[in-house]
Amino acid sequence: MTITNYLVLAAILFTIGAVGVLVRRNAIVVFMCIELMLNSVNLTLITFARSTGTVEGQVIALFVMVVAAAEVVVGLAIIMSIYRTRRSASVDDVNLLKY
Amino acid sequence: MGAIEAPDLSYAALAPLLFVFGAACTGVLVEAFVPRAVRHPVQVAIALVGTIGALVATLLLAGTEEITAAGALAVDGPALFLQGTIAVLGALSVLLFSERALDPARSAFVAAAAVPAGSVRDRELATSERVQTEIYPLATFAIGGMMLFTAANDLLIMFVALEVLSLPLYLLCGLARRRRLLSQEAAVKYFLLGAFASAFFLYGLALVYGATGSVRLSDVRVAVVTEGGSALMVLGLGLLVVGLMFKASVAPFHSWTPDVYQGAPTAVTAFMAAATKVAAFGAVLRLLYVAFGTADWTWRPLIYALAIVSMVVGAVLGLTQTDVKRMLAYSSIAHAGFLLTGVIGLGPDGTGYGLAATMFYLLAYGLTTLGAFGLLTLVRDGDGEATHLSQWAGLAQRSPLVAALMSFFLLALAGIPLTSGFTGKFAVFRAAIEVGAWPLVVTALVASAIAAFFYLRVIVLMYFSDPAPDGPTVGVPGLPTTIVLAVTAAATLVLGVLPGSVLDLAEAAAVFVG
Amino acid sequence: MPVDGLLSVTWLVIVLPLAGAALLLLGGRRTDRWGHLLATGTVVAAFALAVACTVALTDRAGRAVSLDLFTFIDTGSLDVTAGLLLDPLSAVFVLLITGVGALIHVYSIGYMAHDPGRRRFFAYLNLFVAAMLLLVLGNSYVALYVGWEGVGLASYLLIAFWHTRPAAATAAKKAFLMNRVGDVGLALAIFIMFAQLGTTSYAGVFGAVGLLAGGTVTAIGLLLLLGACGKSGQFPLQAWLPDAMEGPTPVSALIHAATMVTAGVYLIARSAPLYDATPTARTVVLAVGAVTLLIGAIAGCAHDDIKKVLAYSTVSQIGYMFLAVGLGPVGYAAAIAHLLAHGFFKAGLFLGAGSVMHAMDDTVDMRRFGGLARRLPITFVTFGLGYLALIGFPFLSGWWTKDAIIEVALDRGGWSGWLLGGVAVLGAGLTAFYMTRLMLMTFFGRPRWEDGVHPHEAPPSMTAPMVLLAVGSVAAGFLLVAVFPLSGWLEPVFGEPEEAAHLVSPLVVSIVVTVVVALGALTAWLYVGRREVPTTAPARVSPVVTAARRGLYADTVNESLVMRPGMWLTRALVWLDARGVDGAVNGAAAALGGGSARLGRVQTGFVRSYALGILGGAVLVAGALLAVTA
Amino acid sequence: MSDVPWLVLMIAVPAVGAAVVAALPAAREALARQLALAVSLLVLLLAVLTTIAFDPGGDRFQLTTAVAWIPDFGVEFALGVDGIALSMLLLIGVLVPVVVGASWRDTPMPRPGRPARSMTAFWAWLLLLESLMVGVFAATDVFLFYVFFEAMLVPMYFLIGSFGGPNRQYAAVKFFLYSLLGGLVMLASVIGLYVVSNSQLGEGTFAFDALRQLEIDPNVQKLLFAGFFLAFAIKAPLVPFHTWLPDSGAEAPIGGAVLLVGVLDKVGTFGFLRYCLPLFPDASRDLAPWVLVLAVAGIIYAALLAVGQSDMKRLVSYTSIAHFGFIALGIFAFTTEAATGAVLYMVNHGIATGLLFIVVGMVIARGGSRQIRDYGGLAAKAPLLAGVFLLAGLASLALPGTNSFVSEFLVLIGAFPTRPVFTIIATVGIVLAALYVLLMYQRVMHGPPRGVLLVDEDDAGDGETLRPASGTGGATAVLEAPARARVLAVRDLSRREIAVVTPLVALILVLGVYPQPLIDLVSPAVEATMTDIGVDPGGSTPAAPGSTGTGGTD
Repeated sequence: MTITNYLVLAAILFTIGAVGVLVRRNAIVVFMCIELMLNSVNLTLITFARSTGTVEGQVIALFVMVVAAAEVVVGLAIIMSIYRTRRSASVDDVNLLKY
Repeated sequence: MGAIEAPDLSYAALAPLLFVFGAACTGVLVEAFVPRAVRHPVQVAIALVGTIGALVATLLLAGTEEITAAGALAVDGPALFLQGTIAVLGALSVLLFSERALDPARSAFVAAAAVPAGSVRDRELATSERVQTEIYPLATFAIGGMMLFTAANDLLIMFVALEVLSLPLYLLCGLARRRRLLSQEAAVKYFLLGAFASAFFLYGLALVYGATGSVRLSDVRVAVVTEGGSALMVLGLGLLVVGLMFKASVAPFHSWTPDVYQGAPTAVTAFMAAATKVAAFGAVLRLLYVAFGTADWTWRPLIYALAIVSMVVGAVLGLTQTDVKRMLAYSSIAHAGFLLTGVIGLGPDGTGYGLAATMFYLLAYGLTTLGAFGLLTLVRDGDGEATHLSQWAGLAQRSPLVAALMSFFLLALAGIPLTSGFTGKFAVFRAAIEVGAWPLVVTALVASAIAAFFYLRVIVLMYFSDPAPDGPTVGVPGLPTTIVLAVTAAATLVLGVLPGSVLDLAEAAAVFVG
Repeated sequence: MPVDGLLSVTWLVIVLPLAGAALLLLGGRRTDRWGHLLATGTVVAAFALAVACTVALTDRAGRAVSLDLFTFIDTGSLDVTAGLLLDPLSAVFVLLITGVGALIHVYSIGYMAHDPGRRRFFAYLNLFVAAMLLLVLGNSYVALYVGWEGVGLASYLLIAFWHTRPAAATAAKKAFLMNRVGDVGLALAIFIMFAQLGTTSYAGVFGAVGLLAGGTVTAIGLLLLLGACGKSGQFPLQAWLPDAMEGPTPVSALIHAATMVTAGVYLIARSAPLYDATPTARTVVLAVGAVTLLIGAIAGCAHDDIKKVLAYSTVSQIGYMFLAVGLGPVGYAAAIAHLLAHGFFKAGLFLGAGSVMHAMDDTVDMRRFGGLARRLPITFVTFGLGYLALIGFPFLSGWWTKDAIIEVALDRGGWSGWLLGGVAVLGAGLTAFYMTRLMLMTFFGRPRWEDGVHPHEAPPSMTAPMVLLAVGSVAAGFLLVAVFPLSGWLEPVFGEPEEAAHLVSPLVVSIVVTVVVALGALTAWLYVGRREVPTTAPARVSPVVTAARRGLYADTVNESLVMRPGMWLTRALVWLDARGVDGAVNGAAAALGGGSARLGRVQTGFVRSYALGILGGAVLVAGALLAVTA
Repeated sequence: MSDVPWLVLMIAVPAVGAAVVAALPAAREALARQLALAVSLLVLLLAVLTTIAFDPGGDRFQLTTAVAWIPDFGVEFALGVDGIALSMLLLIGVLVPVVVGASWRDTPMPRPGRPARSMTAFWAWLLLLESLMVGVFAATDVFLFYVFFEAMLVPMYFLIGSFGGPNRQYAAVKFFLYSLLGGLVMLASVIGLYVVSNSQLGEGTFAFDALRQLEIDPNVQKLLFAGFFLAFAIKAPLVPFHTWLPDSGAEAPIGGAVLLVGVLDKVGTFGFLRYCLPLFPDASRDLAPWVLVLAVAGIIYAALLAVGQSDMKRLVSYTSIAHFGFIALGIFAFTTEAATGAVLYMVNHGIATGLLFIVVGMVIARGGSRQIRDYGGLAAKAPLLAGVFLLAGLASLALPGTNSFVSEFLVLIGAFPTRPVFTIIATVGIVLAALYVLLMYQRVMHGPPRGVLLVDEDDAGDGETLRPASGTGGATAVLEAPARARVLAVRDLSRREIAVVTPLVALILVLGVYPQPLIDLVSPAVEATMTDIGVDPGGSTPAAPGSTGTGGTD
């Protein structure tokens, strides 16, 4: 398997994530799609680390995971608070602010 | 097995960062151990010490040019200048946060964010004197992230800094005491879109890494010179730019700006509008000038286009806004466009006036917009700030001073001479024309003429129309807000009338290392 | 040649009446009591001074003094000096203006005795005299232009003197505007002189006429003529003069009969060196004179308003003068002579008319007069003499001067000579007709007065000037032609009058003319003298009469060709400016606003659409960059 | 004497005055206006002293002051005047006190159910405006000029916006945005100029004298010229950039209108002469025909529009547009005579139209309406008012003997040799000028009494009802006519009003009879400008072969 396959796979995953953000309503799911995008990037990084024969890629991947984890904490907190108020996690319900 | 040598850290050069992050961590500890009664003053004190200390440090460091932390951080002119700017804006924002005289409940921030909005508990908390103090460490972390952002000499650090500055902001946006639904909505939107955008940034990082085998800006430059811009790298650059432009709220990545600016607590909006822009543009400048400065053919057309789109969108959409906060949000989009005009002004091989001009503009705009938003917190009605335009009618008769101050800030934003706004515009336009981008400048000027209309509309309302009988009241600000307004107004005036010294400073600082 | 003694203060002639005017206008009510006396005094003094200066002028080589007073405008290569030129020509006019002016001032003392605005009236009158003097005394075309517009202003003020009457106000405006049209011509002529010769002074221009291309001179000549037509109520700008009769009668006498309206003649006579160089322009002058002569005479025949008749008569008489000056050197002297004679008898006639109106409670409709000879003996006699002088009764001034013009016209020879001569003779006949008609309707026949009118002779202050003018009307022609030939006096200006070989002997001419005049008078008698004059103008009349009554449709033409289109154009432009130009501005603003509102709809408030926007932007950016690199 | 910084004083004094007046409590209106009068008179004195200190034969720019301001941009706070600028300073010095006098009794337009507002702010803005106007003419640094140019908008904006007529908001915003747009486009050119100087002289500068030395590529010149031109064409309004003026002129309080049309708009024509011609000679020469088309079109077009106006203040504004056409014609005809005429025109128009506006304001103050149709027959009751009205009108139709004649005559006779066709068309304009002036005069002053000033016999007697409009906004309020009425209740000029108009009347007549001193003051500067664009400053040479003319000798 050449590295291209991995890159393409990662790209596909990234796209799936991005599209997911666009099509899914539930905030949690949207957020998960974003996580998917991040992880596809991780895959890309690992692949490049391999191809370029450097370690940064892998290190960065670790960083990304940590950051992602932090993001989860903050994100879920926010989503929870609004869910409590509105009894709904649909991102389409939050559009008081517009135009 | 050779011994692992620890990376050299020149603590002196990192002093500003250390101050702020130190303050932030201390803040967290304070939350844990200091009794609630005294937390507020303590937290404010710590935050101020951190930011002001950072400011002092940057001033002392002026002139240093070194790469440290194993090349991950560059402490150079631009970094220090922008860090100083952020420190100033941060300190002022902290002061705005700490205002306790205006809101009857003595704080603009929700007492307990976890309590569902509108619930019984929420209602009783809303009127209670209990105040939120986590905001200070959060804000301090954000400030630290921003300062790190401008000094990041390495895409990874840039990413980390991006997150460090974003995450606290997401939270801060949701902490308004009044109109909590809007506030929470702002937080959700900002968070989801911010995370989305940072994913793009990250993917761009990955691609650049793949193309050059490194995320160090200097290495990237070398690679660009040797291999020229490969498709992979250019794609990476593009995605990096997208991530940064999102933070800088440049159209077409601006869509979150109006909503978030309107929903967030005004003090936080002020902080975001002023400081975040500085940080984001700091990163943009460093990325484009240091990493891709030798391959400007790749990004110049892109930035050119983005500048025009941003200016036009900001100016035109601002015309029909009826909410002052939202209007200022669009104005900030337009200003992002003007700033990009300065970014264009990078001359051949690193010369050119663009860097200095943009940095000056950032300082000037940051202070002015901070003042403008700060002023919004004074005009209030039954439930919090009165930000609808109609409520501002005839304000000049209610409170001449506020009206005059607001007019002054608006004229500065419109770029009328003798205000900092004009000096800044002049600087960036000059930079752009020097590299022959006069069509861009003409567009910018027309855009600012259009934008002038909605600034003017507020002035017309305040002065030339009659106040509504049940109009808002103008609160008497406490010391903190007063200081903020005084400082920002004075700065706006001084930078307009006698900008010489600051311009010198910017020009002296306008050299990147690495 | 140094100017010393009396002549060096010639400027006083102008300054005296001007000072009078200023004093009366600024002095306000304080001067109400004695203002009119002061005004009259200044003019009389000016007359005395003028006489003295003229006398001093006679024993002076070249009979001319040019007096540079101060630098008016000096920039670049343009240097206009405010200066005066007193030479035989201007001297003659100065005497006429101050002389007749003085008499009419005296007359007005009585005429305006009961008018609340008497002070204002005298101030304007003085202002006019000053401006008119400047017009004739200036030594450059610019100075002339200044006076030219000055008299225009004075005329405006005086026509509109009774400004609460809409008719008066309108007439004044009309007069000023039609004059302005002429002024454009005059101004352009001056511009050409400067552009071509770099000077506007008489000396400079006349000295360099030779350098000008033929076309240029013709252009100048025609433009000057346009100016002259405006001022002198000549075709095609004659329509304002009859309306100008809305002004007080002394004004009609002084400005619209004796002096101002003859300024055109002065201008052309003064510009003789130019016209000598352009036969074309001169021919046009001839034509204008001939046409106007007839228009005036014809229109005069049909009007019942005594002042309007006299006004048309003035138009026609000035036509004679234009005809004369149009004939060139041979005609100049004749023209000036007729001008002076006309100044006397026409002023006399107007004053007479004024006296009649004074007696008839300001009625001007001759159909309501009749049989006044017995009630107003002095007026009748003086008026009669003026009348005889005008129609050219043998050995009265009109006879001398008008016959001279007719002779010169005939002497031109060729078909044009016969034509012009014929026109002139015909004009004489018509003049006799309408003047006789006027005399008969006014002084003879059965009284047709409105009830409650008790005619009474005017006070001496009014009759005295009339008498003097009557004397002038009788004697002037004889003196000017036979005793002190004017041609001789004017020689320094117009050069040696060559002794024309008469094609038709003067005797024959005057016999023919006299016969024609007699016929005209007889016809008039047949019409109005023999039978009863209806007190209202008959409605059913021949088209000719209708045309004549309407001044040969001059107003109609002006209105349909200029006024109405102008008004339409104005309305159209106002609309265009509001809707078009300003509309574009406001439209652009509105478009921006609309676009803003529409664009704002994109900001739907849905996170996912925002995300779409970001993704789209990212794709665009990536695509663009790839395009750049690839 | 010339080492005193006169110009700095002329800027500082009114600025300080403005600050002091602004600091006064709203209640102290009387004190405020007395202060305003005192300060403006002091400025007049300064202007006179400046003129005495100025030596017409001396250097081009005199009484210069130069202090480094923003060294990074090479900006200097550089002041200095040539004859042209000085004449404008004199005009300012004369007009402002007159305006103060004319606005003495003005009050802000009353708003239903609200207490009358204080005029203190009006006086403060007025003084600030004066200071900035002085600055804009005295600046010899293009950047400084630009700063004043834009800053000037603010006080005028507030003068119109808070003290104007019923439609003041629209007018104020339109005025501000229109001028701002022009100014911003000019800013592009200003920066461009700076960049050029930077590349040619090594270091960027805005000093007028330095910039004049630049050798700019013709195409670049055209671009830069366009930027400046647009700004000035909007300021001085040339058709078709004029539509803001009628609105502003009509809605502004009389005082504001006088300064707006009398001085502010002159910045445009001044700019043509001071900046467009010397800095971009080639572009000026190439584009002159197009400018002249605008100018001459404006003369006719605006005059016809003036004829069609029913609102006196709009009418006067349109006449000004026509006059600006004459000024532009004089400037772009490129002869010394015409340019001198144009400069004189700038001064004379300020005086004549200023007077016209003031008199119209006095009429409006009596009748409370701007509509011509609401008046009639005033001359019978108010002869002085009518007389001054007529004189102002005659001055604006350039009747010989009034100051305007000299300037209009110079413009036309000077433009004729180089631009005969344009001049001929322009000359037709003088007929239209007579038409619009006399139409307005006849309708307002002549004819039988009618209109809003007719009141019933019995209440005509006492003084106060004689001024139905007393206490209506800057003489701009609209008042509906009393129903049945019989006698004309109008007062002739009061002492104050006489004092206000007298200086202008005197100037009109004096400058009309003896303009040479003014000409001597400005012609050196004009000749210098002509030299800049490569025209023989000696004036046009006679066209007729062999004609020597009489240039300056006879």
